[in-house]
Amino acid sequence: MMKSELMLIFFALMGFFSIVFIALPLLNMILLESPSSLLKTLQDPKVRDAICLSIYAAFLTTVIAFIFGVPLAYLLARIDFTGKNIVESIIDVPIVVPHAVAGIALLTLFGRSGLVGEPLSFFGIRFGSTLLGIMVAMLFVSSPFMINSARDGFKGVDPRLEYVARTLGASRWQSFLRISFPLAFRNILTGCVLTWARAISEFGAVIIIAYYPMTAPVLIYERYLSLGLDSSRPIAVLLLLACLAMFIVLRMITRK
Amino acid sequence: MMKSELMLIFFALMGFFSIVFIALPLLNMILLESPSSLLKTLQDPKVRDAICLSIYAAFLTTVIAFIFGVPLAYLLARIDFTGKNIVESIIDVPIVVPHAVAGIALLTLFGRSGLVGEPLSFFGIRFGSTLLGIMVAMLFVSSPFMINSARDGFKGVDPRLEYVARTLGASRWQSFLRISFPLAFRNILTGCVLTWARAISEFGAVIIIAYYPMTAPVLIYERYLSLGLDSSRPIAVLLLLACLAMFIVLRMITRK
Amino acid sequence: MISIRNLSKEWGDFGLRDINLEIKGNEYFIIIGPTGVGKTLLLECVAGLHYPDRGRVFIGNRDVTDLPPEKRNIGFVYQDYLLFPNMNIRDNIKFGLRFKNFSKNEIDEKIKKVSELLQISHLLDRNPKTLSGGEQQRVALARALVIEPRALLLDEPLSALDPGIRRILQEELREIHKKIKTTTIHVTHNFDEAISLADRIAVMSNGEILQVGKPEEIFRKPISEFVADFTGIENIFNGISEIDGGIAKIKINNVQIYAITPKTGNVRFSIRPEEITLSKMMFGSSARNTFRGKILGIADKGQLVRIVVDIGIPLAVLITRGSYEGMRLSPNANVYASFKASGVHVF
Amino acid sequence: MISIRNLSKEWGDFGLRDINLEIKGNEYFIIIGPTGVGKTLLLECVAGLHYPDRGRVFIGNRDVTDLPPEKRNIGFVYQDYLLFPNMNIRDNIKFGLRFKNFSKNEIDEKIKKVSELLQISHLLDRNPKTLSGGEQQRVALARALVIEPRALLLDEPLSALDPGIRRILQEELREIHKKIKTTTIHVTHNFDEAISLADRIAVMSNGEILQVGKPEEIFRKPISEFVADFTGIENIFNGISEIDGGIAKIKINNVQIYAITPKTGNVRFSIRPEEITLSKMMFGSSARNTFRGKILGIADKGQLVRIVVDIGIPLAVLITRGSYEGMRLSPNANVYASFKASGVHVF
Repeated sequence: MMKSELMLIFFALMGFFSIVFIALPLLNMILLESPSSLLKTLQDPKVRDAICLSIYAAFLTTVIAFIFGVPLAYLLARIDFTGKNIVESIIDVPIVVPHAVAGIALLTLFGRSGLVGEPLSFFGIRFGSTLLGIMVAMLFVSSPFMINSARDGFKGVDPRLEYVARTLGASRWQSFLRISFPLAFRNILTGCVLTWARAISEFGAVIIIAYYPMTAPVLIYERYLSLGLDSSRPIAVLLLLACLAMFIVLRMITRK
Repeated sequence: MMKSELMLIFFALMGFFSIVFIALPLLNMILLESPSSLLKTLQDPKVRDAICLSIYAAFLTTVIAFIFGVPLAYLLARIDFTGKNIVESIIDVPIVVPHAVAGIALLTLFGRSGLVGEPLSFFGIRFGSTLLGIMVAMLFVSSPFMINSARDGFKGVDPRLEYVARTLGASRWQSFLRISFPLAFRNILTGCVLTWARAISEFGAVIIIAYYPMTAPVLIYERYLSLGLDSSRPIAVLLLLACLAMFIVLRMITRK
Repeated sequence: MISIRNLSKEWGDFGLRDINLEIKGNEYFIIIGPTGVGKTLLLECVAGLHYPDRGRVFIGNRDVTDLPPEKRNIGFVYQDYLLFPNMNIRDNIKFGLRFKNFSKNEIDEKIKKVSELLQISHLLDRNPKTLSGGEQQRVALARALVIEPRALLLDEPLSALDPGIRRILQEELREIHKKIKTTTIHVTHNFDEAISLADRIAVMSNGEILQVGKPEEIFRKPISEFVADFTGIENIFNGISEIDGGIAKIKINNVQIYAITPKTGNVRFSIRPEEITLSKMMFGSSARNTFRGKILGIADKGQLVRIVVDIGIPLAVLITRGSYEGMRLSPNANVYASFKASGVHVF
Repeated sequence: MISIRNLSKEWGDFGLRDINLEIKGNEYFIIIGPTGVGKTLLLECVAGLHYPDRGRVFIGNRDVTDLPPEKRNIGFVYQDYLLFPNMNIRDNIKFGLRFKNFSKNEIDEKIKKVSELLQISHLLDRNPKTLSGGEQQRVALARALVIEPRALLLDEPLSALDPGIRRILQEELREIHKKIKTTTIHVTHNFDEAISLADRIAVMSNGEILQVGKPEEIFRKPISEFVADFTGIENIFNGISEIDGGIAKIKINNVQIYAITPKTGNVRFSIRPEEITLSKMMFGSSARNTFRGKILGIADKGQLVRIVVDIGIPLAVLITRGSYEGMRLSPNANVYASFKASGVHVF
């Protein structure tokens, strides 16, 4: 190539540092653990339970985010209404709320003496230290990903495709199910994966609202405090591998 | 409007739940605290120090992310190279890495016996329980926001504008500074705000790498553990208000 | 029969103001106007995709204003085809039949019939994005026609096509309408389409209907300057064509005009004023059409002079000022007007 | 002087293959070809924005192949203007002057001069996005010309403009080139532009140069069928025009042709073959141009017959088969060819 490309070389160098800074800690951690130590860790029932609980809670959270988020996303993509601006801002708020703050806020509302938690406790529904509490924390921090992805998906579907479907005899509901939803499906799937990943990665809000039952991140933290870095690392690697697998799925969806 | 819009009404109802679920916990928490209790909390030097440290560390993190992230973003927007796919994937990885895992990974690499931490400790550079450690944790989780925003910004600038600038006598560096950077500035600014917000909100990775010096999220957690929910809430409200202020700035940038 | 009464609708930057139209049963009705004057919005109101601010829409004497689109049984075809990308061609066509109580056999029969009508039988298993523009538009038409709609709404159906395929599909639209007679509203900004296809034309501008009438009326008696400027066509006539010895002879009011066209029967044609030559004497030349006529009017257009000659039909002619002065033409004088057979544009 | 030698470059789907061009100093050189054949890529290689896979580029006898674009001093104007949106018009024009050692006074002087040349003095404090397309393209030209480039590269500079302003700017390009004489390569897919502006034309297709020559040569003696089909123009001539009594008389090879144009001096013009009438006898008509000539050739085109008549210049004429047979024309026969002054298209 031509001369005088010093700037590009300099930029490439700076970029290289960024990539190394992100990749090296993860690679380093993974490579420090032998497969056998990982297998041994997996045999610890507390570890297995925590990882399964994390995966399961994140999955349920994703289902709920899907049920409530997709309809909202469709409305935001299709209908203009006053205050839409404010609604869209509110949806993005959880992204900038510090995780510990989210935990305190959720515990205040859903805790035993909270505005929502107190009446529900009469029905035996408790949030503190329950799976439900974990899911509330996960849902709060992850729902923006579902709503925003699905909204982008619906925005990419020409509303006139629904118009045509309706002139052909499809009701609103039928044209949603047969046209808009299938055509936005890839974006919605992306939203699901992102929601799941954000849910499983949450630590601050979850540890405040529910130290028990113990999710994998909380277990990692507890082992780190009680037994040190080397004891917590295998669990971290296992959780990381699960997340990276999901991430590769995500990449495959978005690349296609 | 026309009849048979039951679907839209149902969707609006589902969407309403989502909005309430996000807004109510935060509003409820803010309204529980009187301005006087917030002022009193602000007079606690530990609280002031923690909030200032969080803001300061997040700011420094943003500066570093800017310096290293913008050049990489420019390359990703302008140059096609083999493996670009992989580089872009690596950049997104921190979004899906659980925060506690990130903390363990960073401590493993930058800790006193880590691959990077050990040699640097001979020069007196320590990461465990230092501002530097906090910044490393913040940088790891927040840098994707800077790089992706800036890349989108540069992608929105027609490369032929730079071509024209260069035929007019501008070097690569000059056409970057006078054309591409100013035109991508709004996206870069958005990236800065998002990076700052993500940095200040981080709890899991920070608490593992540096319990002390105490950032605001860690202080909120400590107060919650030692003194209970009501003692930690005013700090949470103060931190939330700082983040919401920044969020409004962000909205103003992106709306304009 | 479609009847639009006092319809008004605001939509973003533009709107419809007090639209009144009566479209007869089996009529091919064209709405012509510049882009962005609300033509699409009007069709969408008729289809029930937008609710009008004021006014009512009737289809076959029934007030459908409050009916949702799926209850109106109207076929709608957009300029950009809008095939459902998540279905193959067969499923696209089948889509509208799913919502009606047809047996599998009936459905297959209907798909077969409409595919043959539109010559797309060989495409049924293909994916929409593998089709050319012309093929996609045929499928879109088939999809709309298969439900046997009470009316067909075409929103610039030919605009996105290449000129060659556009002309072919234009012919086919005419043939299909002859066969199935569905009441059709076709929106366009293209004169050729309007002259070629329309039973009647409405001219629309800025959300208002300016004039409604048969094509000849619109083009020859525009009631406002906008209509005249917008259409900009002179010397447009209807006649009966027959082919004789490889060349067409078109008869109109005892005038017989030679033209180059394969069309016979009722045809519409135009002659550009600047392609007509005037002379004081008859002579033999390669201009096949030569007529004696009387000058009806002379209008000064600067370097050019516009002369209307009555040769049995009124013919507008443009000649240069020099010619005009050299020939000493005056009103009521007799002249010969001649033009080549290739200069007769048959629609 | 620009010299492109054996230049090849792959770029995505298409590429340039072994391009050789010699553009003379002060020449207005047009490269014409369909869209997507690599014309832009070629210009960008000349400007140094891409490095060729093979081959060299010389500007004024100096090999600039290894020079970055900022060292080449070449003005580049794209079809879509590409004004810097973060600067007002003055700063856009000033941009290139910042990198040279001019005093503030010199800079102001240069901006003033070029703004007057392009009639944009009143726009200097405006924001690019408030300008019309034509105004933006003038500014883009001013920005390129103010650095007094050794060569000017124009990439479809008129394509994005409305027809009216396009014709005006085309005239101005010609005037500007007359004044400042900068060696210019202008890329286009538009014949009018090429005929109107070019000293020489190169025809390009699929990344290759097919033919280089003066406009008359290209249009009258296309060396390949592609060139002939692509240009598709017959009866194109150069002559000298003078205005006499409100009408132009164009002299060419002792033939004098009447035309309607305000242009004088050297002009290029064409006459459409189907607008020429043949007759066996001379007669007075509104066709101002009538010439006696000898039939050089007759070619059968189906319903039409193409006849070339030598009236001092070779004139291609299209007439109907019926006329042809009725007149019993044969090679070497004498005929009169006539066409209206308004049928002469002066570029």
